Amino acid sequence: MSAAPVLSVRGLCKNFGALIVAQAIDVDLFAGARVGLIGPNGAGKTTFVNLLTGFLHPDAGTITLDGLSIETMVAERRVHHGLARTHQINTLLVEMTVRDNVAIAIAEREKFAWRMMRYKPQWRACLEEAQTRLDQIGIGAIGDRIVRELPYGQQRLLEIAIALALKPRVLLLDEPAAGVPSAETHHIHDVLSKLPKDIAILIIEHDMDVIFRFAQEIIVLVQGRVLRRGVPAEIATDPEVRAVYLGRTVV
Amino acid sequence: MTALNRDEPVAAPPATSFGAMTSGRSWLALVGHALPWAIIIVFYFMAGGYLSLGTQVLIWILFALSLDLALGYAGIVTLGQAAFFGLGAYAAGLFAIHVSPDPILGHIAAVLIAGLFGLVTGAMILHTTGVTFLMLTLAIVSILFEYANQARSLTGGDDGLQGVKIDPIFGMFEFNIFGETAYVYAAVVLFIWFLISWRIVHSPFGRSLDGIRQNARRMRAIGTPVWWRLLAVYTLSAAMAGSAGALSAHATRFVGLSVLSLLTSGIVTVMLILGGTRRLYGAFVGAAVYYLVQDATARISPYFWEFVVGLMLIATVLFLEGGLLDLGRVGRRLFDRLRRRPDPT
Amino acid sequence: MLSFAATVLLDGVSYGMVLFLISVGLTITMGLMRVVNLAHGSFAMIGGYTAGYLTQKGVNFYFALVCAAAVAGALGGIAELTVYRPLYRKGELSQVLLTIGLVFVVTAVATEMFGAFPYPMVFPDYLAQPVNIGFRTYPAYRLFLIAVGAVVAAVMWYLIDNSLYGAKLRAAVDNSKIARCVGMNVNILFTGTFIIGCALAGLGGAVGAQILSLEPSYALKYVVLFLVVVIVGGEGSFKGSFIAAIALGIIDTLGKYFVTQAAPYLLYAAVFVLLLWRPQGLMPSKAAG
Amino acid sequence: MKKWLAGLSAVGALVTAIGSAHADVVKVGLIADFTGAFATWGTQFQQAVDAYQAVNGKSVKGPDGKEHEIQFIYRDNASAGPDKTKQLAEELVLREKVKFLAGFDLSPHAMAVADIATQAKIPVVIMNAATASITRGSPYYVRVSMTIPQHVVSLAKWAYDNGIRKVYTIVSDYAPGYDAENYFNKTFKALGGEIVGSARTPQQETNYAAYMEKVLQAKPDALYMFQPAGSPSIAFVKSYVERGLKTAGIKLIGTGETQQLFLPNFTDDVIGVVTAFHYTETNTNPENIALKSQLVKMFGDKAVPDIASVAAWDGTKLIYQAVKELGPNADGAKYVDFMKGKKLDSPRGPIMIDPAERDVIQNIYIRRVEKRDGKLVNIDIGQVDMVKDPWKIDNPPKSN
Repeated sequence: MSAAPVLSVRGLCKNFGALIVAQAIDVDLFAGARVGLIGPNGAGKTTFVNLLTGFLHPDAGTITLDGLSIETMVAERRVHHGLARTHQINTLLVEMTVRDNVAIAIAEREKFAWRMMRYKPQWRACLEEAQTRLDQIGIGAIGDRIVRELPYGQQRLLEIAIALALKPRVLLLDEPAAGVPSAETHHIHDVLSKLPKDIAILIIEHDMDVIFRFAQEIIVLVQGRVLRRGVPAEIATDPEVRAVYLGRTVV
Repeated sequence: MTALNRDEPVAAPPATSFGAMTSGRSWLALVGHALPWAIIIVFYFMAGGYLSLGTQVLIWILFALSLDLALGYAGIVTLGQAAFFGLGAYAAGLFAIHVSPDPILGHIAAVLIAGLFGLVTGAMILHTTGVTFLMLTLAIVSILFEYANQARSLTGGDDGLQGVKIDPIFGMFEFNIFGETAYVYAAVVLFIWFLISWRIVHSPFGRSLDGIRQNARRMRAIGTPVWWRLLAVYTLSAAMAGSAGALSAHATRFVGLSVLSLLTSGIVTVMLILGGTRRLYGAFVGAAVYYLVQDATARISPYFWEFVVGLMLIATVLFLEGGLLDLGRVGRRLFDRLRRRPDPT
Repeated sequence: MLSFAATVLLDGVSYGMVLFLISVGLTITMGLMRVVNLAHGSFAMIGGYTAGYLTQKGVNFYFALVCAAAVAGALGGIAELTVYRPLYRKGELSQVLLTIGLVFVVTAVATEMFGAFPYPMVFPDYLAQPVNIGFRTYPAYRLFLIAVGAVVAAVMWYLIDNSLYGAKLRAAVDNSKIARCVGMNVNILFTGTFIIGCALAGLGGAVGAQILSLEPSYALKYVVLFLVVVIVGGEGSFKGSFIAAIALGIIDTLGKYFVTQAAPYLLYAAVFVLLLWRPQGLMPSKAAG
Repeated sequence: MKKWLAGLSAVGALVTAIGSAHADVVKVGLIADFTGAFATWGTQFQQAVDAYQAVNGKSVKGPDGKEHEIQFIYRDNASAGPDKTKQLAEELVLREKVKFLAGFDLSPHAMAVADIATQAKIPVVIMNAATASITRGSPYYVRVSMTIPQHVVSLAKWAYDNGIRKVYTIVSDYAPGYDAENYFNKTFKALGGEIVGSARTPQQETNYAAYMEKVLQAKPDALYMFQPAGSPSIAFVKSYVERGLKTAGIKLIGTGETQQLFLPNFTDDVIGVVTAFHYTETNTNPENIALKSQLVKMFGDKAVPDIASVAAWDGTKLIYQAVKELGPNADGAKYVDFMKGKKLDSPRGPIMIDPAERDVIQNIYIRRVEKRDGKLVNIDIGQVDMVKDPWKIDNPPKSN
């Protein structure tokens, strides 16, 4: 594991009026890291992801991606620097086919999505790559389906497929299995376990089993503050964390 | 995977599923492409005294087509399209009077000016959305209208721009009252813009626009510079509208204040919606039908056409979102449903 | 000089009151239902024609006003139930188009029924005459406008701030989803509010008939004015629209007074700048913000 | 409603209808607004033409002794732009093979057909379009309506002769308004009067409070208005009374605002307003009686003749006489030559077509609005004989 973190966050702060959603958060993600981010509802997990990806702008703090400070960068630029995410609630191009959804992402990645002329070969390449990526996560069969008509579980997978298609170095997964019938969650977990080893991954998840199986390090977020961080074993046994999950407020 | 492959009936793919039209696999698609142009050509020989009416339709088709790019594909809900049409018209007219009577040069100038205006205004307002954006476009077109009304020395105010003289195209084909030149000229320009639009909407750029319309947040998440893309298409659409304006200025050798009116924006939107957005040919059907209905109903009773257009609009929004070009599919679905219904015995 | 200032103020406020009366319904429905209702002016026009027709038939003026509000409200209710309902889920475009369609239809019908000419409205004589207000004589009619506007504003104010209905309304405007979740019957709230809005518009159209004169093109002619009030005031912001309307009235009057060579695009230019500066209007309701 | 539905069936027929020109049919294409904001013009034109044809028959005996039918073909400008006018005119000329064009309520519409008229040699009988310069646009224009300066100059003269010295002018902010302002001020100053203030109001203005205040402070003898007929002029008069200008003794003078057609929409406030106009509906010329009775007979008591009816009546008469003289197939220029210098008994009184300018020369009547047996009417209180368009006098044709 290389010494310098791919993504390092220092003193990240954000509040909406009186409501504090991020309070001096420090996080380091190293290449290949698997970090779980847990915490009760409203702890600011998704907000944290939004801050990292630029859908929100922090009041204070720095975000460094490969030594490049990106906190002032707009969301779309950050993506091109290797920071990808999935959404807690499916955010897809529902009128398009599954394959087009991925292909467009690839086109953006390859920086020719602005082309109006002379694009045929590249686009064909995009479609082919898109197909292979769909195959990899086992939904190659539905490449021609319109997203709107897909069951929720498959849409969740598509979210991941798109994020991966961006060839990120850091991937932020916002509750990848949220809203999926438990009978189907194992497919998503299969996919998670097969994610490329070199990518640094931050995953938000409520299902503790998943987290403890998947993550090497766990960060517990409460009211926008890092309450604890450590290897799953410690976290599992930490009384304060338990307290939080039993719903008692932490002083 | 079985659990995930809960199969559901695959409905007819909407217009935005690409490859549907690009690969003209079915002969039907080919006919679909040939038909409109065939009609345009045939009309030239059949029209007689109605040729200039035909020219008007062609111009409005182009105008509606420009709106289809911005509104249909990129989902930019604007009421300000008339600003570009009018600007193009006045630019072409004034160019002919003050600079050079050459139609081609004038046309190019008009396109550039309209495009530039689109670029500037777009850059100012494209970060807003919804009603605010609507009002801003509305304000822009109103400002232009009022200005044109006041600046009589330049525009002739509500008397319109008089004394526009246009040289023959290539020094050969002159604009006369029989309007052959104007018709062919309009048809050719329309065809060029159509090819460009066709190319664009099926390009990666076009697809990203379609993506932005469906879910701008998703597009940002895959690294699309949304604002820039919108600005680009807005500018393009403006240039196209300007081209349509230039056509009308050249075809009638006159520019009336009405080209800048809010109503003009309204009418072109009605045409597009009537015909159907995101199909390019929707503009063709919409403009033609609109003109037919107006021409026919207006002769029956005062206000009848207003009444009918109103009803058509309501009906389209409520029952026929795909526009007239969608009738086929709607009909088919209806038919299927009827057939499926178990007979009541 | 003072008397001049007072006059301009009176003129401006009375004009602003008309705008307010008509727009207040629009601002609430737009804030509440997120419907770009370009047809709102039609309901004002319907009210105007109703009152005009009745007063010409010699019906008591105030009763005519009540009828105007009633008719406009009733038709509004019908429209809400039939054509507006499906709109709530659709985008701005559909809303704009359908409501414009509505305007066309109403315009056509109005012309068939009342002709293309402006439609006269008979006011009681004591309103038609100028009255002495100390420093000068002033049209009683405009004082009447101010009175009506003030009363309506006061009532609305009370309703929205202190009544259960108001509470629900504010809740729903701020977040209709949540309002639904907490089991509030939003549909009834919507219909009711829409009816009230249209009724007020009808009233405004009737009393304002002398400033915004009645003709079939009414709806299309003034819709921009109403929208400006709403957007500038901030969608769903009752106070905002009140301020916007009055301000608009005064500015308009001052403009006419000092810039006699009328430059109509100043209004639009102002709106343009303001919306770039505050895209959500002067007083955005929480939902809009 | 019913007639609309009935009409629907006719649509198909109309769309596919193909006009074929018979030898002995003289087609006249009449273009005007039948729908939209200016719809009344079209209807008034058409009713007057029908009335004339009902009285004088649908055909004229030409020099060849044959009866030639005069067939009017109506086209609706739908209150759209002049580009629409142009397109309709082309359609009429090329498709319907019309011999004359007529109608044109708005100046821009009339101007838009100049090329066509000249290229196709089609006489254009302008039945309203009042911008002075129009008739210079093509040698085929013949105007039977009026020009704004005709009215305004006469009014200014009358005002001065009747002891008015200080006038405030408020005109509507569009071309005719500028002509009006310009000619009134010029004439009135030349006579020695004083213009104490001028204002221009937006075309669709209906809230005149502020303007009236300024007038009140300027304390003129009279207020001259030029406002579009309909809501603006009605609101204007209302505001004039409300603001106490009337009680302050400021006379209100104008031109076309108080036509009989609009008076019912006014309240009694309008009584006493003095206007200068080329047609007083209550006059007793035999032609006027004929027109009025015929209109009432055909279209009911509600039918009121106005300048549109009168111009259409005279225009039709002019065309009838031309065909009577030259037959159905004469050259356009010949028809125009015939019309030059022609004198007609019009419902408005005697008129003449200026041989040089092809523009109408007519009496201008000074009228005051009064209430006679419960109805508001214009009563003549004076007249200026045979006024030639002053603009033409100020701008002699350039010899080229």
